[in-house]
Amino acid sequence: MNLIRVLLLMFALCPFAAQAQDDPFAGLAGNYEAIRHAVEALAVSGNPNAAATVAALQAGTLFAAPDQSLWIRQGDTLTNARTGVTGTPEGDLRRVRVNNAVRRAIEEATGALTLFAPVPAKRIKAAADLFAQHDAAMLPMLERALAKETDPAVRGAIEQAYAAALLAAGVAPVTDRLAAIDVLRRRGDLDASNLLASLTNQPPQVAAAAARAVAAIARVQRLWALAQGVFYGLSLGSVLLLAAAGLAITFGVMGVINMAHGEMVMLGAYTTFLVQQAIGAYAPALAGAGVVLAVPAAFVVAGAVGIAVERLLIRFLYGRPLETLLATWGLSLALQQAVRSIFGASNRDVTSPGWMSGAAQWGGLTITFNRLYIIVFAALVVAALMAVLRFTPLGLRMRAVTQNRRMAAAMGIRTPWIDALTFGLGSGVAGMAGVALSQIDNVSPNLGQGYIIDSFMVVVFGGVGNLWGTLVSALTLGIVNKFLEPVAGAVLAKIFVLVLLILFIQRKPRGLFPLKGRAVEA
Amino acid sequence: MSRASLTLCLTMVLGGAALLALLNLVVPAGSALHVPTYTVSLFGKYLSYAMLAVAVDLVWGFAGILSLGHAAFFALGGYAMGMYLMRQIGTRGVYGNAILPDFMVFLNWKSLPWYWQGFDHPAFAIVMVLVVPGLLALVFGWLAFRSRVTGVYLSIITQALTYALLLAFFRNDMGFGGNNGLTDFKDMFGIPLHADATRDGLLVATAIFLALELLIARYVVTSRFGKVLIAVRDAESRTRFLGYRPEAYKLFVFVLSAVMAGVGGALYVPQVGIINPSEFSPANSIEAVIWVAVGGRGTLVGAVLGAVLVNLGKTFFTGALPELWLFALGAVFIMVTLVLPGGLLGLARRRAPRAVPAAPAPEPAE
Amino acid sequence: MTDRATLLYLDGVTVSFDGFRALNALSLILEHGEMRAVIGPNGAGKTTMMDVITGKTRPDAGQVVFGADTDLTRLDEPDIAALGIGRKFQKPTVFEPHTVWDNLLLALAGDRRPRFTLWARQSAAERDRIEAILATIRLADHRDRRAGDLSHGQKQWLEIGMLLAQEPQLLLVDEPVAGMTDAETEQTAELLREINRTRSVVVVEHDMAFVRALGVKVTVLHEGSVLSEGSIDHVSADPRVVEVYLGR
Amino acid sequence: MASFPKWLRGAALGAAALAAVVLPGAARAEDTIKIGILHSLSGTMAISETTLKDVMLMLIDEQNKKGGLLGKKLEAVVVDPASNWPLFAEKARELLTVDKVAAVFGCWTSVSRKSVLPVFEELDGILFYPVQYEGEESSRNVFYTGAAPNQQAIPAVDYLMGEEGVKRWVLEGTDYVYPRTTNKILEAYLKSKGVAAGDIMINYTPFGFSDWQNEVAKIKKFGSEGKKTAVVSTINGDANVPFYKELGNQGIKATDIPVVAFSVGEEELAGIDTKPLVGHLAAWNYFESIDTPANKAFIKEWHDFTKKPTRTTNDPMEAHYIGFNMWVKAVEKAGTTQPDKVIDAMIGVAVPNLTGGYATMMPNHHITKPVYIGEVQGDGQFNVVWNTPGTVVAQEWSPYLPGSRDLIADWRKPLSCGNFNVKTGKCGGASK
Repeated sequence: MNLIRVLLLMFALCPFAAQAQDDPFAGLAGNYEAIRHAVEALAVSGNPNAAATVAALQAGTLFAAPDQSLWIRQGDTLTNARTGVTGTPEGDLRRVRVNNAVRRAIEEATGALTLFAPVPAKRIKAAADLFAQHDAAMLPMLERALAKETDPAVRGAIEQAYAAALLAAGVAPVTDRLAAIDVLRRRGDLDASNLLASLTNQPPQVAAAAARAVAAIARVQRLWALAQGVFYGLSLGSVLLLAAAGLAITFGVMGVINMAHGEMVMLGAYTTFLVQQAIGAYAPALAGAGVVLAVPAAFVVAGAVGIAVERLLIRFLYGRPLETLLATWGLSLALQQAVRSIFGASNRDVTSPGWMSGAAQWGGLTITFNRLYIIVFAALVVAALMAVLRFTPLGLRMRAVTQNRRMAAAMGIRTPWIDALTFGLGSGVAGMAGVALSQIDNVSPNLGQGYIIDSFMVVVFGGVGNLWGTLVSALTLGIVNKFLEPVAGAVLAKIFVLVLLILFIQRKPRGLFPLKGRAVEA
Repeated sequence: MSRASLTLCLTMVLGGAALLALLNLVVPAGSALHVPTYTVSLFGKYLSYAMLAVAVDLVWGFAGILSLGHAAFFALGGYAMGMYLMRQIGTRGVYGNAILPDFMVFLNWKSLPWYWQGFDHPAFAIVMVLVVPGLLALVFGWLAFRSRVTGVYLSIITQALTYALLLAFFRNDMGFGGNNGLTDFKDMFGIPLHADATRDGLLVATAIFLALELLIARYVVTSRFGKVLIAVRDAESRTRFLGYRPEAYKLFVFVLSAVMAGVGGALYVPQVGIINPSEFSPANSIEAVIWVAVGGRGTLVGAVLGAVLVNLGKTFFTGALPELWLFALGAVFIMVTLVLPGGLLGLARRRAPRAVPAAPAPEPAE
Repeated sequence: MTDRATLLYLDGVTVSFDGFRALNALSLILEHGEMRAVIGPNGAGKTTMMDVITGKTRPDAGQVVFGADTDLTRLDEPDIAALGIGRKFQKPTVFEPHTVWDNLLLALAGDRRPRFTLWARQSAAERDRIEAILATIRLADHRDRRAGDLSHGQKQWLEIGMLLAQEPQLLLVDEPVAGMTDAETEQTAELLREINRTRSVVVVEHDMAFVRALGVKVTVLHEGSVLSEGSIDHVSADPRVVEVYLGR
Repeated sequence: MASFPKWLRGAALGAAALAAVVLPGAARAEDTIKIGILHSLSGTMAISETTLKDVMLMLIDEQNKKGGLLGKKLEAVVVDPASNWPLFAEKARELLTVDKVAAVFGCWTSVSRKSVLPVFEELDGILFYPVQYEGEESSRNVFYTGAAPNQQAIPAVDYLMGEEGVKRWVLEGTDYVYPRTTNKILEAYLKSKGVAAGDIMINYTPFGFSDWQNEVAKIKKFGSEGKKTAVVSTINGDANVPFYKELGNQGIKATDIPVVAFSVGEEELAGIDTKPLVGHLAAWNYFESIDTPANKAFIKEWHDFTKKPTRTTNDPMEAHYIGFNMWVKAVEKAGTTQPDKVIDAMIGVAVPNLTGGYATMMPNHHITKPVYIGEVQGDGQFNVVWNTPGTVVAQEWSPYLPGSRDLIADWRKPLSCGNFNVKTGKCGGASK
């Protein structure tokens, strides 16, 4: 309920808070236009019930009766917005609707005032809002804020807002304006340059300075754009990597063409959904950790399915990769339809936890958290996989079996069991990929279909049986794709990438990092 | 593939088609023997699928090339035919524009793109039906076989090929009607498409082309060329040391098969009345492969059998038990590969040893 | 560079697979009509040598000259086969689904291009040739059997027969008697001598008895280069050879 | 030789399957009126179309409870075109010739409609098409109960101009015919309203597009240039979830750059966490949240029928509700289910819609619809913030497209023409 605090604070500060209008509430029963003005009026009316009313309006608990009286609903009790006394209106109530314009009005009213909120983060946010508004009327408030502000970060933000407002006002002495332009140039983002570019009828030297600043900002922005592209590429690459990592095991190491790989990913995504439902039902406190808990769950589920598939289907088809391809394709069809019958055809809602939504602004770079975490996650998964293959007994046996099955068997390794585990591992990894994908894509029966071809491309491009290759190729494809997109458009970019891949495989049929010696061969 | 089963297959295809056409045309609608036009165009569709299946079998069964992109050639042939049919609509389109197809009018294209030129001439269209798929196969195959891309790798890049085409044809800027594709055809070679007689004619024509395809395919695989091809399939490097150039053999048969698929597509389009990018979807190609597997790989006749049976199944399931269709199809995939690698024909004559890794080896012609 | 009598001339041929040197500056000269036995422990580079000669593997250094002045390192398998170099693999590889007859038919010297084979009809000459070979390799009664159904030894012979059908100037034979009965081994030695009357032969073998039975010049390979060369008695007397064979 | 058993097997299988294909029609009794339901139950479109199959079953069931139609019971014939366009045509032909259905309710995508259109015209069937579409079509055999662009897109744009004061426009769509046409219309409309070409950005992405980083960044940049900006989204089905997620993550709030979508309804929102999307808009002719007795009743019935108290309702469902009731009324009026008579009887039929008004079948075979603008709420529902005062008549031929400017459709005799050119006074399109 900091809105209330804010409003009260404001009454203390605003010099123009004194003259209240006749009935600031009146507009609330009218159209959006009227409501918007009412909100602005209320903010400065000093009416004790204003805060509660605006809060109710924002929360959608404000109702209007046919007789224009306004009521705030809390549970079953109705309170008259004007008088603050509870009662029962005659005639049926209609909710007072809010649209974006009104929301903006509310935000601005509150936004301006949080400038004095105790929490620095809030003050910075407020300053940012004011920067966006760059409204000359705010200058006095900004001056007051600057005067009492101590936190350097917040100070910076407020200075920028002040500079913006000052330039917009267009009355300050030239030297101040030049200083302001300098502040904006140092801010150096699009908003700043747009603001500078929009300056009109300025004295020549100011205009010149503004122009120089705009140019400077443009230069910086170009570099940032490059960096941004790389980030996009990495994040796409990491998604591809996750989708392909499991395949790098099943296809790369075992040489099994698992067309149902995508469905393993899909199962992982649905597991995430189930875990989330379970948490919602039994341990709402853990809601934020749902995704984390889903990772092992998805690994186990997909892994188990994988082992089952290997035992029941694939082991009968070793040495017949093309038949395996067909059988697993059939499996993928069945799995899709099964999920469709169980969960229904429509998408499932997997909510991203708070810590995974939103973005960080780093200079001109927008880094969305979910993407960032997925990049990290992909890195971890691949690292873990490599560790397993290299350092664990299981990994040792796997490599032994894949390098020389008969010899391995002779050494007393139970090759069938290793096969099952290897396939399980690959599928499990696919499941974990599903958890990540559930954060950025549809959780629907078709989820897997969208990634299967790309995954195979990644593995083949990287060189079968070589995790490093998979890593490099995934990231390369991601970045190439993202840098082509702006130039060629999304579709053509993808087509180009595919064609390039086809041509590349002609050149190097064994991929970027071909496996030396006995490679996987059909 | 034995001569007996071939002749049997040919008689069944040609005779069956003729019979259906007759029952549809001659027998009055009331009678129990009457075959509804629906069934006629249904079987017309099956037979054009069968042409695709035989084309797939030719490369997979005899050259060991598992193409997961063969539907692309089918679709290209279909588009070539569709473009011709589109131009035939002329002023009967909703906008009555004599030159531009409807979709170009309302996306206000000003003039016909160059690659649509000439498609108003049937002869040109027919040539394109053969040339376009053939050319693509030639270029793709030349690149792939020359650099010895084989087995799974080949399968995967063929899939990438058809996927790329799928994306490309979805683009409206390509000028092929985007997702809507080409449809609302009026007539073909001046004959109205919607007349029953036309449908019967198309069915019979498809049957005849399928028979031709079978005969050509059979000649190829039983010739010395075919023997080399099978040798390449089972021991490619050995044939090299004998002085053969496997790439040349693969390329020839790949192009031939692509052209056959193209013709199938061209016959398919007028019978189903639409061609659109989803024909390029990898799933279609894989489904075509399973038709072959069901009938029996490397038997040509089996391809026809498989195509017809699987599609009958599809028609039946999607009508009677919609929810079960994908389960059924999935089961077919798994069962065929697991328990009858020889396909139905393999079941019919237990010649192929269960263990042969490549596939049931086709028996030589007697 | 090479005199008239020389058929095959390897000079300083080096092949290495990431780090490991399979062939190390190997030099070897083979006369017209000569039969040469190549022996050596595992990994001595015997098979790699054959790969180089038949164009399967490109050497990193050195040259391989066939006949007067054809540099084999520039050609690929089919070209080299066409030049008249036939190869028999360690593991017999025949075309399993085809009959013995068809196997030989495909091996017969002649036009290899699709445009020919597509229309080719079996000529009387071809038939006689095949009959002759069938007699030589003692498979006349098996002509209509699937090659896949033949016994191991029979497959070995069929493959040799296919080599003959190619009418090569030079035969490379890799472990022809591996897994053969003594009787078969004896017959095989006989067969090779017979072949050697008209063509040059290089035999790679482990089986000393067999090599001795052939009674020809022997080249001992070790770690990718020639260790010793000469008659079987000479090389088996050579201390280095003894060291290599027994010292391990 | 061995081919004999195969011959038997082949023949047997063939016969069996053939029977399976042909018989269902012959087998059914004739004392019912059959209604075909042609919606994909598998494949990519199942996500949207399955619901429509269910709602049709509900409506038919309900009608039978009321005693059927013309004294006969109604019988639903459900087939699955499996999101496969040629299969749509095949199934349509099956419904009309084998099952002899009186009317077909079906299709979602434009391509499926285009695929079946010739079949319905050839066999003179009746199709009710319940989804908003690009217009530019009017067939004698099709009744379009979904919105034409002017019944959805244009009012939405008007709202944004008026209420939100939007000056700059991003037209973001999936690359297929509906977005292409709608955006062409909107572009022309905006320009006619004096919007500069520089203030319109049109962008297309493929089906199922999932990595929106670049696109959203582009939108952000385009919107950061001072003027109030909005996105008009014709993004299709599956691509929406990742799009909105990316919007939320890149911090684009509805108060900064509102997105108004034409293909996002309650069904789609069910798959998204809507809290970051509050305030984004959708334009439809129906919202589940609309508070009328008729709608309340409909929703209750829906929940009872599906036994899922949370299952949402959406605009195409209402379209089927209206279409079905219109057909029933027309059949009663004509006293027969004979297509020709019903088609003539349809025009002018008016039935109540679920939002408290009436829908009338106009001579152009499109219906009159009210237009609602809804804002996404935290609970996955829409809050209606604006609606047209009355109902809007569909412009099946858009006046904003050069090709169709002069065309009208009027299926009343004597004109009965789907593309009458008012300039040339001839039926048959824009031909000179």
